[in-house]
Amino acid sequence: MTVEMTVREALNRALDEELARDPSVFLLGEDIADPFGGSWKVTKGLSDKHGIARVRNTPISESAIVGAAVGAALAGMRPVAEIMYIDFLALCADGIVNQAAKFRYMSGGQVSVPVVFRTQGGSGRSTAAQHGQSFESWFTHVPGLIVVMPSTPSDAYGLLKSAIRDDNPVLFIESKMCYAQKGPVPRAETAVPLGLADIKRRGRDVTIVAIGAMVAEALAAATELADDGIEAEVIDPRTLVPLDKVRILESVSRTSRAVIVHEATKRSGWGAEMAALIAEEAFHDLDGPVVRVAGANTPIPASPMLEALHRPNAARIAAAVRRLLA
Amino acid sequence: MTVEMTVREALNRALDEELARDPSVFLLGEDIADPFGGSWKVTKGLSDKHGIARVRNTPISESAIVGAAVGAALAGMRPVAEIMYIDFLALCADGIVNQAAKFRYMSGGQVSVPVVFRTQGGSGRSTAAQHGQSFESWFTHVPGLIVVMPSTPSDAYGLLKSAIRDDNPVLFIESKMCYAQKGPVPRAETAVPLGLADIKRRGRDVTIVAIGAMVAEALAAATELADDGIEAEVIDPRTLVPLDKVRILESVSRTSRAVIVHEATKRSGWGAEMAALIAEEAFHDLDGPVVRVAGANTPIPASPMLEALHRPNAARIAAAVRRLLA
Amino acid sequence: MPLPNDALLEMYRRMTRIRQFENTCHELYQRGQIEGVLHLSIGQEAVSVGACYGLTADDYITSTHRGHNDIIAKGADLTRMMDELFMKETGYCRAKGGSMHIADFTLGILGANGIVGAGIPIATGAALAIKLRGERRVAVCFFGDGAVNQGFFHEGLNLASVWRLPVVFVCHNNAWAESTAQAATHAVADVAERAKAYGMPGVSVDAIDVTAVHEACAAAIARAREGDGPSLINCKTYRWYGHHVGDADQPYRSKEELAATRARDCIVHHRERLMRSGVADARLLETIDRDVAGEITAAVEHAKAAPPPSADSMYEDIFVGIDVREGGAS
Amino acid sequence: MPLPNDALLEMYRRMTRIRQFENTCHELYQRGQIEGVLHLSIGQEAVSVGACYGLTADDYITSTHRGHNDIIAKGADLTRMMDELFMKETGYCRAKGGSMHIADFTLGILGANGIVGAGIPIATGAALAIKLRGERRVAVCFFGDGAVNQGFFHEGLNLASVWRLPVVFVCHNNAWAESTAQAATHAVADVAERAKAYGMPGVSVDAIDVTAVHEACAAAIARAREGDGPSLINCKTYRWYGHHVGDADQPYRSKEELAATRARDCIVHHRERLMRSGVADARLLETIDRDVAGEITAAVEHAKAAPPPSADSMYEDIFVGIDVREGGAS
Ligand SMILES: Cc1ncc(C[n+]2csc(CCOP(=O)(O)OP(=O)(O)O)c2C)c(N)n1
Ligand SMILES: Cc1ncc(C[n+]2csc(CCOP(=O)(O)OP(=O)(O)O)c2C)c(N)n1
Ligand SMILES: [Mg+2]
Ligand SMILES: [Mg+2]
Repeated sequence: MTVEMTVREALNRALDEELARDPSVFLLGEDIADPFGGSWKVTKGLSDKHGIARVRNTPISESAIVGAAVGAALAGMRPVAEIMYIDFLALCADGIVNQAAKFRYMSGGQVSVPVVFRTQGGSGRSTAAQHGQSFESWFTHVPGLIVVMPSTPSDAYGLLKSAIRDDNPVLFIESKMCYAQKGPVPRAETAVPLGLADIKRRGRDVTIVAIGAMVAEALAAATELADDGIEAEVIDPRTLVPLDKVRILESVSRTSRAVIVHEATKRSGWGAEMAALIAEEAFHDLDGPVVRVAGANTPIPASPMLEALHRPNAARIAAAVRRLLA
Repeated sequence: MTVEMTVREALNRALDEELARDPSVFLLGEDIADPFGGSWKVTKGLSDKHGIARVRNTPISESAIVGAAVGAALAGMRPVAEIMYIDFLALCADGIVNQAAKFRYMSGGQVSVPVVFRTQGGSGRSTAAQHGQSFESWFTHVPGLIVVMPSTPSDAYGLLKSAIRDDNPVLFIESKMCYAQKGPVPRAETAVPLGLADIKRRGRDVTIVAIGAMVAEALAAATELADDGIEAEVIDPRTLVPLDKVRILESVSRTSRAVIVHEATKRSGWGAEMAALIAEEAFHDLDGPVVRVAGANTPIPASPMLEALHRPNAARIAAAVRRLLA
Repeated sequence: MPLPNDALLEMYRRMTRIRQFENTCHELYQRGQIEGVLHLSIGQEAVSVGACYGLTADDYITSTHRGHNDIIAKGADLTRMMDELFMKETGYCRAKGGSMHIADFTLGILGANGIVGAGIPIATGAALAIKLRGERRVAVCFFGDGAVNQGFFHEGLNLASVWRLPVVFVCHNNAWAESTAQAATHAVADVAERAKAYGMPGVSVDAIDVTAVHEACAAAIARAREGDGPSLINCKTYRWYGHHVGDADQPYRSKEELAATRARDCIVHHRERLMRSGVADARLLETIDRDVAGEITAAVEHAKAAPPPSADSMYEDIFVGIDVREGGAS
Repeated sequence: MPLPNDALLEMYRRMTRIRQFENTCHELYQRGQIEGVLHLSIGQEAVSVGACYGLTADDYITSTHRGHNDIIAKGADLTRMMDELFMKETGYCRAKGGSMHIADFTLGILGANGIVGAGIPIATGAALAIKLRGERRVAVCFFGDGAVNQGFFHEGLNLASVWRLPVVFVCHNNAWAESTAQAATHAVADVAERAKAYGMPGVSVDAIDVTAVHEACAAAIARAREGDGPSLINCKTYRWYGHHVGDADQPYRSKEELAATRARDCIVHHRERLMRSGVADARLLETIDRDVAGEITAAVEHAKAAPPPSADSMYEDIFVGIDVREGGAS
């Protein structure tokens, strides 16, 4: 039994259920309380329901938001902190990178840090260079941090629940272009386990690994390619750390070809790690180069026309696959 | 004509000469002034010589240091800001990532931002998880930023001079384990151009691409391998952005095998981009997987014994090459 | 020292220019003719104009996401602004910046900025440049009341004070930060109080009165030019519309509050003073209004007809002397 | 309310414990028996002990790179500390943290911290946890005077005040930040002044006197427990040695300054008071000194004999429930 909802609604439901389930869960962030309900409306209705003590508006003080979330987690709570744009992590990454991700290690395993940092990234809304970036690769470079990046309503719902319940610090990256996307979500309460990739479409000719808003583009490309008789497998890792390497490499071993897609700038994006992993551990399975289709190596331009050139899309993905198979 | 000096002395000389040459150059950072001369002693003697107006101690306010450097550059100066440890960029990256790297683009080319951010990274001194990281890959993911990482005294000298003279924002990453390293530096004033890789050793069997403190380890590995008749070519890109892709891929096309070495955590480190680039653009030249020898996917442990396990070294590099050629 | 009549009239003209520009943007957005993020500054004109009046192109300003007002007050070209909002090649940023990143480096406008508070250390750095060169320029740093709680504010004001830099920190205190009322996030009620923590003068002004803003800012600017260091000016104003144009219903504040503050219109206030004191009659002011309307109409016409950016321009303006198209990933 | 004799003696014991621990570390370092970074807290004992006296294991503290003092004052086990400094498996952090990261979560010690100022929002968050659970615990946040200029300080104190959190901010004001004198970086001379910008009480104490520190902190702690919000206590003290053990010559400050402040020794001061007031005679104090010396010697002996970490332990303690050795890069 499923129910149709948007990614935004699915995230809202997960937060609502976890707030109801566990009194140690609380939310903090800028403008998340009602009646505004968050810049992205993900937290809509939650402070009205659970109270403003547990759904807290903060000052514009990202370092304090992140740091206080870490402190509350060290003191036994399960904070979910919202940072409005992933771009702003450039000014408050310390609490995530140097504190949350390392406390367990630095203390010799004395403590766990059950905090979730929710944020959103990606271009596509003409928000220009400081409000459309995708920094997931930065955080996959930080040992001790779980990095989640869902693409569908049911994954968004089930992974956010798992993230909140997990004892480790989790960076939960939403995609601004996914919020309005609709899809089925189980009616019953369920959690999607962290660390499992999902094969969104089966195919034998090429493995497309896509994340976030690019999963839908990859699926659209696969549909287009199917018309030409090319059967693309589309895999969404869903959690970038820990990565379901086994499932991904198994797919590549079947298809012998890999294309990786993300909207982040190509250079040193997450696709670099994915490609390097394939080139290192599945080299002998490969029949051709590991191809990356990614955001341009330029800042994100404001103009919607230029921005569309910056972002990968189904057509560019399909073209890359055709070139690879040619 | 060369003169023998340490990396530390070479950097000091470059700063001294550039301060003398151009009145718009000035330095700012924590504890850089005399008589202390910087936590790493790179700026020793410079405030005594050039005055404390141009070699300025700052409060412990990394965001203001970085932001003020950007502002001064926008207003026509050539600031060189020191951030004591690259780990601290987690709390002040905004000025680098969202401002310096993007101002030219966001303003449609109206302005250039001639600022240098000097910092140092790397493990090896038992400084533990918050003082031994290597974040170069983060910054290579930021379009608009030049990223320099020298390994020898003459490169440190010549590249720092170029960085200061360049009109673009430059992140100049020193390696703590290189400061005391000695080598010849041209007696005459010279600048090493940005964007050129240097082949530190010629070889035909394998291309080892190494950066920072790992260049010396790679060279030691090459010496060791030569005893077994394995001729390794060792390339130091020196600038990670812009990258001298041509020279590196040309080498791989000759050797058919690539090993990439850095001390940063392996996952999503700079080696991921280098490996992905090779797997994408030189796939057909390859006779085997692209191998990365890098820091462990763990925070950096304090214990020198454990830290030594975390860091790559000549033995591990040589072993990886042998496995690759086996 | 009372301001001369032409100054008072020029202030009226500039405030009107901002108001009309913003009203026009609002309409264009509602009609779908411009896109992207748009934070209207209507209601806050007196802050920008009072602070910038008397500055020259040699002086610097930094502004914010809500920056059209400051930028126009500093003399920016309306046509290039409008071209940018229409995302045209001829815009200030060649269609790559948009509303939040308009800048004019020939006029000392070091940019609007999308990162709340980021302009504070930047203005501080510009002031450092001034001081290092021994110039008499000044940097005026605009920011919102929400930015006061950012680390940037603290670090920037402390640094400016310690180094006695020629910078004036001007807070557009419009009582709200997005959906959040100031009282919920500020530990002290008066933003000017914060100045004490940095050993600099702090003054609060009712920004209904452009001349009061100007007086406070001009004194601080003169002080800065004399080498006596920075000041903080807290300009009490109000945001008339939603946080951005997409935030139309503003469920977080009451219609009464909105109506009450809109009744305190800085332009109406100035207009009435001009008439009351005989500096201008209704006809003169209407002429100004019409002139300004003409400027805006011309800007819109220009923008509509202007060419879009070329696809290639995405790759331009990244580095000086490095072509990023060459060399792929490098 | 004068402190009972046993409290005064216990304070003496704790200050002595810190002093002897640190002196021992210094020697061990000089003899090459311990490595890594080591920031000695000698001279600052009264701050830690005055603030922590009366706290229980339920209360939280955060500390800094110079944290042995605070951690010992909060009751940490000297053996596990020394084991850690010797980089042994039995150390507090299993040899993975070292001096800058010692923590004991069973005692509410949320860790020393290598990032200047980072403990401030962390303590604020711990206080938020207390408030959300409706407990009477308190969080005491230690930081240096250098940290006062960090954005963390500003954001943390503002947030704590706005939310009326049970946290006490205690500044180890030792006049120096690494090689930089306070006057060169602080816009106002008195750190306690900064409290006004956050609407919280700010008090300065001469930290030569452990009871004065205690009185000020205890009042602030009581206030916090009552739900009346945070306070800032500026404890004026002095760093007796270099920034860290590698900074032996300290060329940036004069021998006279050093000698003058060392003459104001908080332990000597307390010792003299105890004797003058008849609370203790020299014999009793010597017994305490000897007891403490015995504890330290035992700790060193234990540390020397303790086992080193296993190579495998590098991969442990990263995640709960995820083995990073499995799956290579994942
Ligand atoms: C670092 C950062 N945090 C948050 C935001 C999102 N944001 C944009 S404007 C704004 C409110 C700013 O309030 P204020 O400074 O008072 O300026 P105003 O909008 O009232 O002009 C917020 C939270 C941002 N752009 N940058
Ligand atoms: C964010 C950050 N910036 C800089 C440093 C380097 N550093 C370590 S301690 C220190 C001085 C701190 O001064 P203060 O806060 O007064 O503490 P004290 O050393 O006097 O105890 C500096 C600059 C750091 N560890 N973290
Ligand atoms: Mg505001
Ligand atoms: Mg200090």
